[in-house]
This record gives sequence, structure tokens and C-alpha cells, in this order.
Amino acid sequence: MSTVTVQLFASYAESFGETTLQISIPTGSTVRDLIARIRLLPGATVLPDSPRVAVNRKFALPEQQLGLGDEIALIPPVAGG
Amino acid sequence: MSTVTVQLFASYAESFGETTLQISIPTGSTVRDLIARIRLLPGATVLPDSPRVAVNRKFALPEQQLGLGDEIALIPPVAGG
Amino acid sequence: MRHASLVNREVDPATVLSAVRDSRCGAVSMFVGTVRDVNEGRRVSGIDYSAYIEMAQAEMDQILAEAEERFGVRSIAVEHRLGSLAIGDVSIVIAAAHEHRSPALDATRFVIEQVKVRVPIWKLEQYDDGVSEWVDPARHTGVTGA
Amino acid sequence: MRHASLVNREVDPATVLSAVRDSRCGAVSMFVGTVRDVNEGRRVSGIDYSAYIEMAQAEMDQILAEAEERFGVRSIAVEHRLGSLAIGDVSIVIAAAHEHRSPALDATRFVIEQVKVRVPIWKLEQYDDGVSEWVDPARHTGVTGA
Repeated sequence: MSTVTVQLFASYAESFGETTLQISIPTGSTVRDLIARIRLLPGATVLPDSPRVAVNRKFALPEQQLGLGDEIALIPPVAGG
Repeated sequence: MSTVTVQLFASYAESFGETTLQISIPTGSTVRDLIARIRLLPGATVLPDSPRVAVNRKFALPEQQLGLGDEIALIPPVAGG
Repeated sequence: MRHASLVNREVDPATVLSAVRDSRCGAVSMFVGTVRDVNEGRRVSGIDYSAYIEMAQAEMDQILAEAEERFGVRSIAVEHRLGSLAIGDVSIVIAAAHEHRSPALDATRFVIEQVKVRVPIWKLEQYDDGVSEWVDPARHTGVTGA
Repeated sequence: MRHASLVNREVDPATVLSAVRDSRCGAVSMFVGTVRDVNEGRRVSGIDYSAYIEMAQAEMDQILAEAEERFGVRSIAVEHRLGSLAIGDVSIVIAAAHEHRSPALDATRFVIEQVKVRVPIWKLEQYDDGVSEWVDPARHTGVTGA
């Protein structure tokens, strides 16, 4: 197991009541696995069916494996411009 | 017969050496008839196969009849912007 | 607001932009045409713009009315400069405001395309070698001008 | 010239325009997004913009690089404001310069469309009735925002 830090923003930060989450996941877990763990937390009802996740500041696919030291963020629906 | 004044601009004014032409045409003449008369003048080599003509500040079709007091202009290829 | 004008002074994009801004509109699109230093491979030193002013005004008014009708823009403006322009000088500014971005962008493109084909304005291009020539966009490859 | 930035001060369209102007370019296209007073039928009093700044910067840099590649623009810039904006305030300015008009216009549209879908920036919309809400463009009819 290892612990990853997940950054939250905007409506997600509001719903979870935090700007970061500390999540314990087995080594070799994917983005999909991480989301499954996060769904168990209070506040997770804010998440859509397929929440966007950024790893190292790039949008990541569900099957992407997470590595030690990755910068991970959950990205709420964007509304720039 | 009546005499109409035709305004010239840009490359046309340069080629005819004038900014207006006075052309005598029969009453009831069309734009096409007017162009045929203008083609007889020195400088008319500048005109393309279908020169654009404006009557009362609007592009006119070849078959449009000319009336007394119409404001007539030959419009060289435009290049605004 | 609908405003078309031909002017013999500098055209200021910021002024035209301010003129169309509107608190109901989230989007303003603008097009700025300037004099390029090279055209069709020749070095340009400047351009003299002339017009059949009364008709050019009428056509520009008509183009803006059509843009309002087609795209529902809240406000739209075009200013075209005439006279002698140097490299980098602004020849035309078009600005359109709408609640949403797409119609604002569409309206701007519509106006510049229409100006290019139907507003009686002419360019006498001055080249570095002292020669000058009337620009005829159709004579070339379709890429003349902005 | 390629320049993307997120700023906490006013964005000045004229400054961005000057930054992209280039004597080789006959055409500059610009898009200006501002805060509208009504969205989805509700009266808006202001918008708080926030971002995942490091990623937003990286995405905007990437979008401009793609625009250069696709449209061959000579220079291109985007400035996005963050923080509390009032009605009429400029939230984003995009400007693109090219020798010719069509790629300049295409590049501007490309950048605003891409910003809307992939740059991690969020709007907390404040309404006149004191309520505030996170804007989710997908939840509505696709016409939210500029």
C-alpha cells in the first residue's frame, strides 16, 4: 500500500470539504482504482460517472497506473473563458 | 439620346485618364449597352470581360435599364480590408 | 449599436472594441487588418486606400445589417481607413458582440469576407523599388491582402 | 511570439493586441470574453474565477503550440484573468496574427474552443439573490458562458 495525495478544486473541494485527500492504494493501482476508493468517501456524490483526473498536470486515462510522486488532481467540469 | 455621367475610380480612372465619362446613349439603354459604348473609348482595355457597374450606389445587373438622374459608376476590382 | 465608417485618420482598435462592448454580451470578436511589409513576394513600402465613398458607406451599412440579421449580434462596428498608410498601420477594424462566442466570431468573419468582395475600396500598393500598382485580388492566387 | 498567462489583474485587450502585431502580418483576430449580466435567465452580479494554476498554464501553452502548428500563426497570445470579476470585466483575451485573415480567425476560434474544454479553470457565479453556484457548461443547453 502507498498513500497518494489528490488535489481538489472548486465544486469538488466544496463537496469533500477539503482541498486535498490522502488515499491509501495498493502499489500498481490505476486511475480507475483510485476513483473507486474516492467514491467511498463522504462528499463523493458530487462526482460524475467518469470524473476527469489529471496526473502530472495532464488528463489521464482510467487505465493509467499511478506512480510514486505523481501529482494527482480531480478535475471538476471546467468553465474557463 | 441622352447623356449619362459615369464615375471612374482607381485603375479605371488611371487608364481612361478621367474621373468621369460623359456617354450618349439611347433612352431605354441598359447597363450592358452602356458598357458596349464605353468599350469604344481609348483606355477601355483596362476593363475585364464583365466589368461591375453600380447604379445609384448598388451593383447592377447587365439587363438593368438606366434612368434619367441615375448615379452611375464603373467599379474596378475591389481590394478593401 | 451598428456603426460603419470610413475615416481619414488612424483607426484605434481599442476604441472600436469599447464601442461594441455591452453588459449583455459575454463575447466580443474583433478583426484588425494592417499593412504588411511583403505582398506576393514584393517588399511594400505603403498603401494608398481610396474609395467610392458614398457607395462604400452604403455597402458597409448593408453588410452590418445583414450580419445583425444572420447572427443576431447585439452590436457590431466596422471602421475602414482611407488615404496613405504605412507598414503596420491599421486599415480596418471589425468588432462584433454577442451573448455567446460562436455568433460573434461568425459575424466578424462574415463582415471581413463581405468587405473584401463588395465594398468599393481600392489599394494602390507602393513598392520599395518606387513602382506602384493597383491591387486586384482576383488576378493572384487568392491570398492577396489580409 | 507565443504567450499564455493567468493573471490576477485586469486584462487589457489593447496590450494583448499590440503584443501580437507584426509587420509581416496583415491580419490579427481577437476574442474578448467578458462577464455577462444574465446567464441561463438568472441575473449575475459577478464571477469568481479559480484555477489549478500549474496545469492551466501547461494546457494553455499546449493549446497555443497546437494553434501555431495547425494554422501557422506568426504570433498568438492568451491571457486569462482569475479572482473576483464584476459585470463587464474582461475574463479572457485571445489574439492571433497571420499574413492572411482566415488562419488568424481559425486560430482564435480554436483557442477559445479548446480553453473551454480542457483548461482547468472554474467559475463560481454570484447571483443577485445572494446565491452562488459553480458553473457546469455540460449541465445546461450548451449555451452557458461566452
